[in-house]
Amino acid sequence: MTEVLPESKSSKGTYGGALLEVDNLHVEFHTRAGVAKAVNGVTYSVNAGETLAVLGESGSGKSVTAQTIMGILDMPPGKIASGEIRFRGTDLLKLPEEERRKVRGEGVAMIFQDALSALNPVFPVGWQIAEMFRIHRGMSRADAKKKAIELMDRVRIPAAKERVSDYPHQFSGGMRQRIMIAMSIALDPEVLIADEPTTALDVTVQAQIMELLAELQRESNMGLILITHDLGVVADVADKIAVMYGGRIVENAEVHDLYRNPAHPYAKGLLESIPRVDLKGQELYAIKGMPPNLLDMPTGCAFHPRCPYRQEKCVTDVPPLHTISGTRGSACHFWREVLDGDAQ
Amino acid sequence: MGRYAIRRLLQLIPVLLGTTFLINYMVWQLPGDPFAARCGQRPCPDAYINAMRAEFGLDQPIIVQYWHFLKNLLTGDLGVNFNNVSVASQLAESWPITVRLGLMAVVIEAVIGIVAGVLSGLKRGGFLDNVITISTLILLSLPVFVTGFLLQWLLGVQLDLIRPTVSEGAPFVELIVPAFVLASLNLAFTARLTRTSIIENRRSDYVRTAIAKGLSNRRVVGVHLLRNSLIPALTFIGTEVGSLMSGAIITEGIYNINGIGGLLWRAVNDHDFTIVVPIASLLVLVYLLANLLVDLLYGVLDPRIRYE
Amino acid sequence: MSEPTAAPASAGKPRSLWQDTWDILKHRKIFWISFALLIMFLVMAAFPSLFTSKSPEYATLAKSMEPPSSDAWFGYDLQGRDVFARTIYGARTSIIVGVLATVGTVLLGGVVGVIAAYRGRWLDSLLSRIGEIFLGVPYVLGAIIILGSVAPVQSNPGKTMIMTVVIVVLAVLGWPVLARIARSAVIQAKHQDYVQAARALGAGPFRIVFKHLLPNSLAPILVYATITVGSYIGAEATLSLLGIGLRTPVISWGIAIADHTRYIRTGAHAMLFPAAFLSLCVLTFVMLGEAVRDALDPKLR
Amino acid sequence: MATPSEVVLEVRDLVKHFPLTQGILYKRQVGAIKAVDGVSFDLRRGETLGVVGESGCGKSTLAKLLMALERPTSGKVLVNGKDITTAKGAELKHMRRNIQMVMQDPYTSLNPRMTVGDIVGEPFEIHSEVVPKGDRRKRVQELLEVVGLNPDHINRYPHQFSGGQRQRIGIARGLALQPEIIICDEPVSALDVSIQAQVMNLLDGLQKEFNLAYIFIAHDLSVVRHISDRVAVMYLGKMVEVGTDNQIYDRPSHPYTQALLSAVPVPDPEGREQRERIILQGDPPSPANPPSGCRFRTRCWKAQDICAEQEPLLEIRAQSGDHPTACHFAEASDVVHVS
Amino acid sequence: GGGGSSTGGSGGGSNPRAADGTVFIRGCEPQTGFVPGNINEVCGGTINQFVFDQLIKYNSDTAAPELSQAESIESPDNKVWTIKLKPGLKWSDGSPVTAKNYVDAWNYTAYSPNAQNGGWWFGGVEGYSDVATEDPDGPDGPKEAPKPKSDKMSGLEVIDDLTFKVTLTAPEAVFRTKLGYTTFSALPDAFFKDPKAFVSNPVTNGAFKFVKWDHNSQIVVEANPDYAGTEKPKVKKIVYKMYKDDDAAYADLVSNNLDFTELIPPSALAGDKWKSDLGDRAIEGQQGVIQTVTFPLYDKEFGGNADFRKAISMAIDRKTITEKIFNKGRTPLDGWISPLVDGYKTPGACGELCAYDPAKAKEYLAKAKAAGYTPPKEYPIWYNGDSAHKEWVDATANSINQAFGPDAGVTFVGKAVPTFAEFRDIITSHKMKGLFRTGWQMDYPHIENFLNPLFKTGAGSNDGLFSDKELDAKLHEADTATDPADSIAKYQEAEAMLTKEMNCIPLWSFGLQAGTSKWVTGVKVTPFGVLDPLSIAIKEA
Ligand SMILES: Nc1ncnc2c1ncn2[C@@H]1O[C@H](COP(=O)(O)OP(=O)(O)OP(=O)(O)O)[C@@H](O)[C@H]1O
Ligand SMILES: Nc1ncnc2c1ncn2[C@@H]1O[C@H](COP(=O)(O)OP(=O)(O)OP(=O)(O)O)[C@@H](O)[C@H]1O
Ligand SMILES: [Mg+2]
Ligand SMILES: [Mg+2]
Repeated sequence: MTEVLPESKSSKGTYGGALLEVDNLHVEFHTRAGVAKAVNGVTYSVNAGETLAVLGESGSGKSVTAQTIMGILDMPPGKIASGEIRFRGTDLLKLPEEERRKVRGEGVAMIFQDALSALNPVFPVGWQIAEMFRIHRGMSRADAKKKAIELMDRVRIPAAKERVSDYPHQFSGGMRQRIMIAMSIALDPEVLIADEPTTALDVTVQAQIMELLAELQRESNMGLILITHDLGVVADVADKIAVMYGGRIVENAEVHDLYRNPAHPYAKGLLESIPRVDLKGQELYAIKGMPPNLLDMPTGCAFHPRCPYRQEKCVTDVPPLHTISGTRGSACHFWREVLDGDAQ
Repeated sequence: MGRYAIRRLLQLIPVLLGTTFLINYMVWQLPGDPFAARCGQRPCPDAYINAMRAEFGLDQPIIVQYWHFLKNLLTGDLGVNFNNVSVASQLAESWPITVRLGLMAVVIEAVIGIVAGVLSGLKRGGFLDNVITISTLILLSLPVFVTGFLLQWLLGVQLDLIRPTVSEGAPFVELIVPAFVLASLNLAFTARLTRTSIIENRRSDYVRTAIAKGLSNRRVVGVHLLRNSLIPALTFIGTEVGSLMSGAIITEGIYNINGIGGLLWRAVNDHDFTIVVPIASLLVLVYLLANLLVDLLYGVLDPRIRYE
Repeated sequence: MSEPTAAPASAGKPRSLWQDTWDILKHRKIFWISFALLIMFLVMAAFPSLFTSKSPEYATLAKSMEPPSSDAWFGYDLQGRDVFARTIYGARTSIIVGVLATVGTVLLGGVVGVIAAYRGRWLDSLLSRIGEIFLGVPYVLGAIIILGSVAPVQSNPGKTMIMTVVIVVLAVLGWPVLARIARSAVIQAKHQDYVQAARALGAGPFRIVFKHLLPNSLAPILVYATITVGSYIGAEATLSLLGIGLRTPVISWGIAIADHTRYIRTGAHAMLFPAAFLSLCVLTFVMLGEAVRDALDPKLR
Repeated sequence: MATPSEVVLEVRDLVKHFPLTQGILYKRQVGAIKAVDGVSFDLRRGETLGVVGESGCGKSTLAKLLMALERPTSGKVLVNGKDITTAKGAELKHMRRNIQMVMQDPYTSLNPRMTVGDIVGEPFEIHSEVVPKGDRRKRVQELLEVVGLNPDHINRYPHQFSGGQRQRIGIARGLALQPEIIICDEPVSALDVSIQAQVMNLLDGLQKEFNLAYIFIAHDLSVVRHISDRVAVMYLGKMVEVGTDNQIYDRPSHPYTQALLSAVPVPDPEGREQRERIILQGDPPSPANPPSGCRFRTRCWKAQDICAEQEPLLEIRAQSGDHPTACHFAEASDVVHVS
Repeated sequence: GGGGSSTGGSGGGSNPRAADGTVFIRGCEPQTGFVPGNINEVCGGTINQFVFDQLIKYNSDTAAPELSQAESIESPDNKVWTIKLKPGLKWSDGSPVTAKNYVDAWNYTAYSPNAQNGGWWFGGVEGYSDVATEDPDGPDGPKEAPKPKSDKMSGLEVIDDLTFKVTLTAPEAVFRTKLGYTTFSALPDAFFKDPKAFVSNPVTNGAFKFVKWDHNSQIVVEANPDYAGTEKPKVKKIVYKMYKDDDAAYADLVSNNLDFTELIPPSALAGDKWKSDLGDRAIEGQQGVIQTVTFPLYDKEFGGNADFRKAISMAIDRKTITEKIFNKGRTPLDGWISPLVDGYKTPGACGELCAYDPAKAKEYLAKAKAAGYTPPKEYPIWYNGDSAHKEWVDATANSINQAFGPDAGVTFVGKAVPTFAEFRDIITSHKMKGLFRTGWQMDYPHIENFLNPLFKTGAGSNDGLFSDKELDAKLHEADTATDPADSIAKYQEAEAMLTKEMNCIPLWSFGLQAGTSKWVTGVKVTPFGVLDPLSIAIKEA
């Protein structure tokens, strides 16, 4: 990293603009059945110390975007059709592999949903954490191990010293996720991407993990991209929200704005699907229909087949991301109507 | 793990008894009198045949013979073969050579097979993959004696790079080519098994994690991917250790190596069962131990596999 | 709630795993290439006279080891027989031995492996140990013993008898490896939830094994089996060389190779052509196996 | 709806210990994982019992015991009065027509090499007397329609469906034999909210239509609340609190229930800073070696000496009010309102 | 010579053998060790010849018997033989070679409880029946052989230290010639002290003495400094290196790791490759070995009748087979005798019956059928699969099939019995169903050795159970004839009588193909096909 971004080290944490920006990213998968357009122009950014929550239906391209940022997309079948991913202003996609590698772990790190399969089952967890220090910092085995123990302490693994040499399967789900976190924050990355870090965990553990992440973020002022579909968690921790549908960002908003009054029918539908105590015994609201087929995207707005606000225009024209105010935006032709809450 | 090893070792006993008895039994079923043929075109004198039969207890029922065999085995006495040469000393001479050859073959098979498998798995469908597939399959389909003979002439006689045969004591360097020949059959299996598991594991989450950690490609493949992909190849190699030891008959012949394979082959041809049975038992034992070792290695390679 | 999400599939007649596999295979080049080769070999095995009008037995010793010419495309062998004709006629035995021995191995090993994995506990241990006994007996010794006691030469066994015994020997000595592979594949499949689900429905062991376990453990078995065909054809040659395998009057690639390896310096053609056919045949089976395995993988659908 | 008092499932003192063995020749038992340790409850026709609890507390094991997929160490499971745990062969097969299960994981519980038609039709093949051969296909298509899947997709493979759709396939399979009881083992935890809502609506609708009884296992408390008539809270193989949804959610009296409820994130960013939350320390103890007395005491802020000495029974206590709870210091308190 | 230290390799002019005077020759593992009377196979026989001298030896060029340890061997009537030893002969332990050593050795070998497999060689000596008893019901029967009356043959008598007398039961013209055979060696007193130890560590009296035996690997002998023979060893040490595979030995020979082999494998013989590989290092010659095939006369179905057997003989194209399969390494036979021995004559006794003539063959076949013999559909020619017979057997079968034509109603097929042991077992138990490979390696160079053991009624190697009273009578006449020339003539007459039944078909006699490394010179091969150890010398560098 030092060669490419000589100023970055010294100015760590004080970078002026957005730390990480995804700009009009297009990713497609070339499969036997055809070209699946998984990401169709995603744009979002995160600043130091900020939490961006990425919401969206299963299959809407959240993980693919994150993988593209990390450079761990399977290529082939994946292909980055266009777009930029700027980290501290430098386009990562144009960097040579060797430089890119240095950004991983130090600049941007990632936590995966399923910690059991994301941790290598055949190496001790301590070894896996220490590897970060040994490879990136050239530390000796012993020093790296010491650092690993420190980190495990920091993510509050009880008896870290005794457990460094244990293997992933010997830990509970929550502890594994904490180890995953320890590994990803080892080099104090400036941006941390957490892809559904708590989906596999139960609420009590989830609370522990989210608490931990918030604390780490406070300590090191890192930017956090949190991918999840737990609206409760989002409400708890996010600063900004990006809602994705069919490979696009359909709504950008501050957390309070979104929950108070969503500006896109999909986001609205999502919020309404949450079971609520006052509605017990009644049917839950559910967005009709099914997620779009990536091989054969609906024309116009991808959401139009399921949308209560649909009109002719939606079938033909792709709605741009209308700026509503400041950072707020909605990719709906009828965002005003949505905000006002009257479907037609 | 220790407990597991002990239990498996104890299980070895019935298997070993079963196998040796089976071998004992079957070997005596073979047609042909071992002493009738010892006088060339001429029939041997009855006196000679009688004396030999009595000496080796061939006139007793199989169970009794097996009992004697066991008793002698337990007292560490393997007796002499039909040529009156101590079986133990023959084993002592050939065994180390066979072990050396077999282990080298295992190493060659493992190293080349795994490297080839990794390369072709990583470049699935590519040119390298096809080259590796086709060349390992050709090696597989060519019988050992063809490969052995060709290499001997090419490298040994024509190019004069190696000694055509292995000299007394079978030094390490001279065994390289024979070990390769011995390993060549199994290379295809090892390579293909490795290839399949590499292809499977390459997309796994922990490999992604390793890339996301900012590790170099070489480290991702060489450390994280490889270790997880070794088990199928290892299992196969484990089951083949036995046949590498005993199946060296032809290779040993071609390169004139004084090993167990040749000893066994000659003994079988001479119907010299005094030596067939101990060798076969030894091979079974080695095979079983190798299997046990592989099973235990699983536990080392993959800590999720635990034996209590 | 009924928009199709993926490529439309007709709701016509019921489909099965095998039909779908076939549909996928239909679109794969590699499958058709290997399939065409396989058909060629099979036709060669069934109707060798379509390929050559010469007799594989007729020997003109005077032409011994003559190199390929327009008269004899592959030249003559040591006995002065037409190598081309012998290679063509050899396909039958070699393929029958390779394929049947593999089938035997797969059946025997598959059944034992599945039972061991499915029943587990002591039966698993017992079957695994029995397998070890068979693997532990040195191959050649086992071959000699079985060949010697099942088809002793004094009984002057005929062609079919010899072939049968060789097939049996290969299968009997080879099944434990397959049993191991099948066992571990089945054990893996056994712990999947869908097996539990089937049990919850009241499915019996038969159904669980055939509908759920086997289709999902087929891939490694297939990979191993297709390579095994090749190694068995080669092993047959080795047994022939040692004088305990197939022998005249049987014609096979293995015999041709075994008979002429030693003459490679004066007349490589007598060995190389059968060897080339053998390699091509092995390649065919492996490619076919690979294609079928890919097609069986539901993820690729 | 039939008479709500008709009990279709009775569970009595159900215990499942997975033995931990050791030994070289003869394995002797050196301990046990106490996955389920004395659970009793009744389930009435048309009723939904929600079961919540931390991961690993024995929920799935309980479900498997009810399905006779595991043999209990002791205890009884009476389905319509007959004990399923001792049933065998044809009898068991017959009993299974009345009790079915929807598996936890929609990705692994469907055979990847069977078409949807085969998967949903499998119950008919096993219980061939239910539907004559010729009608089966039609029946399968009807089932797919019932669960909201396109009947034309009958020839597709599981991986061609989204998680929600897969879960519906599992439900369709469970419904095929028209059982009286369906055990849902976390049927929605792998799904996102919009799909989760679809599945829950479906389950609700089916219950109304066929008067089914559900056991609904989940760890998402808001989901459980939405669907359940009664809720049981489990901790380390034991039930620690049972009550109607309102009793549990509005007046939880067991500290564990309280912690669980407080940990549920509320999908409302307003006032998140002020929210009070009980974050439990540490991990649950190993079920192989549970703490003496009250199993929750190691993580409980109310724990006193008596908790280690005496095991609290699941009973109605003075302070807890109207529903049974297993805590010496039970005290109803409104922790947080789960929406 | 220069003291090159590298073994093998073909580079450099310095001769690595010169340094320590050691040569390496091809060998194989002996079955029974070094006791001469117990040796009956090539591997042991060859090395034994290096370390033991007999009374006579055979000239390595002409095969003529010459005196070796004997100073004279005389008999007035071919019945009582007086044998005088040369003085000053020594055992390797320093003791002198005496007449007693011979008599003791012969008695020991003949005494049946000692179970020496060469014992029968003394069957003609007076008193043999007293020392050797037979098992009344054969080795498989439950009864055991009775203990012999005596352990000394009355026909052997020590006259003085260097003289002993042998009395035979009947005159035997070839007795003198036989004495070069290994079994007639002497044994030192040391042997009788510990016969077991002697097996692998013998006290010897030949040009070389025993050094060590690494089983399955090598036997080392070194020149005997006290050797009394006229010709002395020219090398210091001979390593008898055991090979499992002829090709391996040959590869070593070509690359000069091995100094001598008498077995050039078919792969090298083909296309005369060996000659181009070896150049002037190739050695060609003849050896006293013939190849035949024999009919099981005890089997009605496969024994056939004389015409059938003759038809087969005439259907074998010996010339083409020896050219194509053996690359002229064998010479077609027209009689039953090796060309190397006393009594061989051309043209041979077999005459036109051994000449390839498909037309005549068919004629004879028709005659055979007319006489009521229907050959089986498939007629095997058996051989042992563990050595290189397949090629010629197949070629022979093909030749017969083609000569007989497609509608002969019988097809000949080569069939292998896996091992020699099994093969012999089937032969000796008389269960052969078809022609079978037989061959004869002479024990001593005399026509008698090719007839008596093979064709006399009940003779040891009469594997087809052939029996012809007239022939027996003629052979007896020849055996007892006192005049050697007369005896030979009678044997020849007997040989001619074999054409009548054609129970055994002569095929070809063995040539000799051997080769040396570039380090040695002067190498001669005996008529028995083995190295003459005294001839081999290391080249001056
Ligand atoms: N290797 C691949 N080949 C083909 N299509 C792929 C591949 N990987 C992902 N996709 C497709 O890309 C789309 C986006 O997937 P992605 O994993 O980003 O979804 P997601 O928003 O993270 O969903 P979830 O919430 O379920 O994790 C999906 O429809 C998926 O099918
Ligand atoms: N077959 C088994 N052998 C041994 N222990 C088992 C077995 N099955 C389950 N267990 C143990 O029993 C305990 C309860 O497991 P169970 O699967 O019932 O938990 P759960 O409540 O369903 O958890 P989750 O929410 O993660 O699904 C766990 O500690 C588990 O490790
Ligand atoms: Mg995702
Ligand atoms: Mg569970």
